Amino acid sequence: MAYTIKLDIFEGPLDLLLHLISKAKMDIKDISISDITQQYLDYLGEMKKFDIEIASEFLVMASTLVYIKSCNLVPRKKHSTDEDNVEDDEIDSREKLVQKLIEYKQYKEVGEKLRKREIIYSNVYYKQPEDISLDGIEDNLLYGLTKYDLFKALEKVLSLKEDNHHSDETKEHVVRQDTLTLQERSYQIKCLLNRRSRLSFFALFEEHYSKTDVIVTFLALLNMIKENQVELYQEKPFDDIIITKKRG
Amino acid sequence: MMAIVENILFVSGEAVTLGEIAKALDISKSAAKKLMDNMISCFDFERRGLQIIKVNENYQMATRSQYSEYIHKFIEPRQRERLSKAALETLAIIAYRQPITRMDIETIRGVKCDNLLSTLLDKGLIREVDRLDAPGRPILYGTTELFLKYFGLSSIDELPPLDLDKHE
Amino acid sequence: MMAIVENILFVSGEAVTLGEIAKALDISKSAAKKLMDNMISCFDFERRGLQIIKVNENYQMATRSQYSEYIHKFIEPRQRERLSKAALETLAIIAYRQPITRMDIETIRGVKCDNLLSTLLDKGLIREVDRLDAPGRPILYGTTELFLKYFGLSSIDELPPLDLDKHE
Repeated sequence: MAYTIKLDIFEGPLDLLLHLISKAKMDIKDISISDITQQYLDYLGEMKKFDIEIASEFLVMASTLVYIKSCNLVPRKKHSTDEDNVEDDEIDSREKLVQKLIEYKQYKEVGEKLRKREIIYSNVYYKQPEDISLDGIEDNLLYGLTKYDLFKALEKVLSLKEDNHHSDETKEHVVRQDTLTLQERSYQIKCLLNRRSRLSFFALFEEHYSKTDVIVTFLALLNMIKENQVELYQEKPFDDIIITKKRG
Repeated sequence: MMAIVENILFVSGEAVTLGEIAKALDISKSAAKKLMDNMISCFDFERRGLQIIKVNENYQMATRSQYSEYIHKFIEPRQRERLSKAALETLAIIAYRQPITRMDIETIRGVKCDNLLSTLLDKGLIREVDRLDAPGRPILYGTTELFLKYFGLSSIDELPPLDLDKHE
Repeated sequence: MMAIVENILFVSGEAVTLGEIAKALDISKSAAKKLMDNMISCFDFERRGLQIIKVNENYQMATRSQYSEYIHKFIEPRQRERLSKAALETLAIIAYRQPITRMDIETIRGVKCDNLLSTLLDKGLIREVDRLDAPGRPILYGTTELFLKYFGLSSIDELPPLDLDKHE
């Protein structure tokens, strides 16, 4: 679709006008309304030829331009209050348009500067917060919270998930730490041992686990041995390790 | 003291407020501010690999963009969608003119922008700051901290000056 | 080069292997090793707040133990806030979606939650209700009577209805 390409180039009638002005190497404050009007209309005609839907804002601007241009052409007579108004109006409209163009141009330029900053700062990365568990802060975990807080919390989570891909774009890149902690792993093993008397070390990795997870699991087991919670034995080197709950 | 703050910023990962720094160090906020200003230039002066980014009175440790090429070798760069030209223009208008109504933005840009505004709101780059005390009580928009961070500005005053006075 | 490694270690958050460093910098492993040794002493010599820890051939950026007191002072209020927010979210998901596996909770929240689940289990707010008939037989979690009591509900149906169509 050709038209989206063309329309994307110009963000609106002011954008188009600025383009035409700079193409004609005119000074904004000193634009030739009749020249610019002609070019503007030509451009709209071009759009029409390509069957492009012309946004109403472009047409409004066209009529403003034509109006200012026509005022220039009308011979001015003095002593008539009506025509005085027309003249004032004409100067006024032209002046207003110039002001608008100047103001818009400034923001357009700032927009370009912001683009440069956007590119630089999209390459700045942050890190994930450290996961430090402190004793004692789990008390009063949910103090004073009601069922509505619960409801709101879920709503928020779900809506976050919905525009996950959106927020991912705007938020800074976050690097995820995806490992089990020692504490979590110990807990899992304890739960499993409550259900079965013997566990196979290998069987602890039925789901896909990373190398770090294996190390964590091993450390968790060592810790549990130290705390007299489990016993391990191995038939021969490189064989499976059997984990049992320590009695007593 | 800087070493302590370095540890705190590292552990936090996220932005840390001046108040939190002052409290952790048991110093006044103004002393903390001086320390942080010092620390930022120190990191720059010593050409450290990392930098400290300041957004309003929040501080965060971050990588430097010039090393992004290497970082991307190490972690998967997530493709971030760039803002459109129209969105940037609109943001610029809001940034300089805040608080501002949709109508005023549209007058300046010469085109409708409701869609754009809702995109910018969704992205968290702008927010509704108030309502105008006028018929219909139109919403007044302003920029957010995320806006500052997104463009690496430490405060709204860091925007390039506009010479509007010259023209108005 | 050290600055690049500093960025990589920071972004990683975890231990980085010598091989990864060598690859990112496009140098040999032995050159990378020399660099890292150098970097470790450099961080110590300059009395940086952070240190680089070497475990076998893995390197990690870390805080220094002498600052732990300050780190704790800083982190405590944050952790508390984060924990309760995260706990509430997790509870909400379990309450509305029970029975549910850890994996499903994590998919919804987008973050790991094993720690939280064990806290909630300890507190008696959730329990293991069953196991899913799937590989690994993952645990299915549900809420407890204490949960109902805690939130003043006489049954789980009393939770405010969720507009599911809107979200799913």
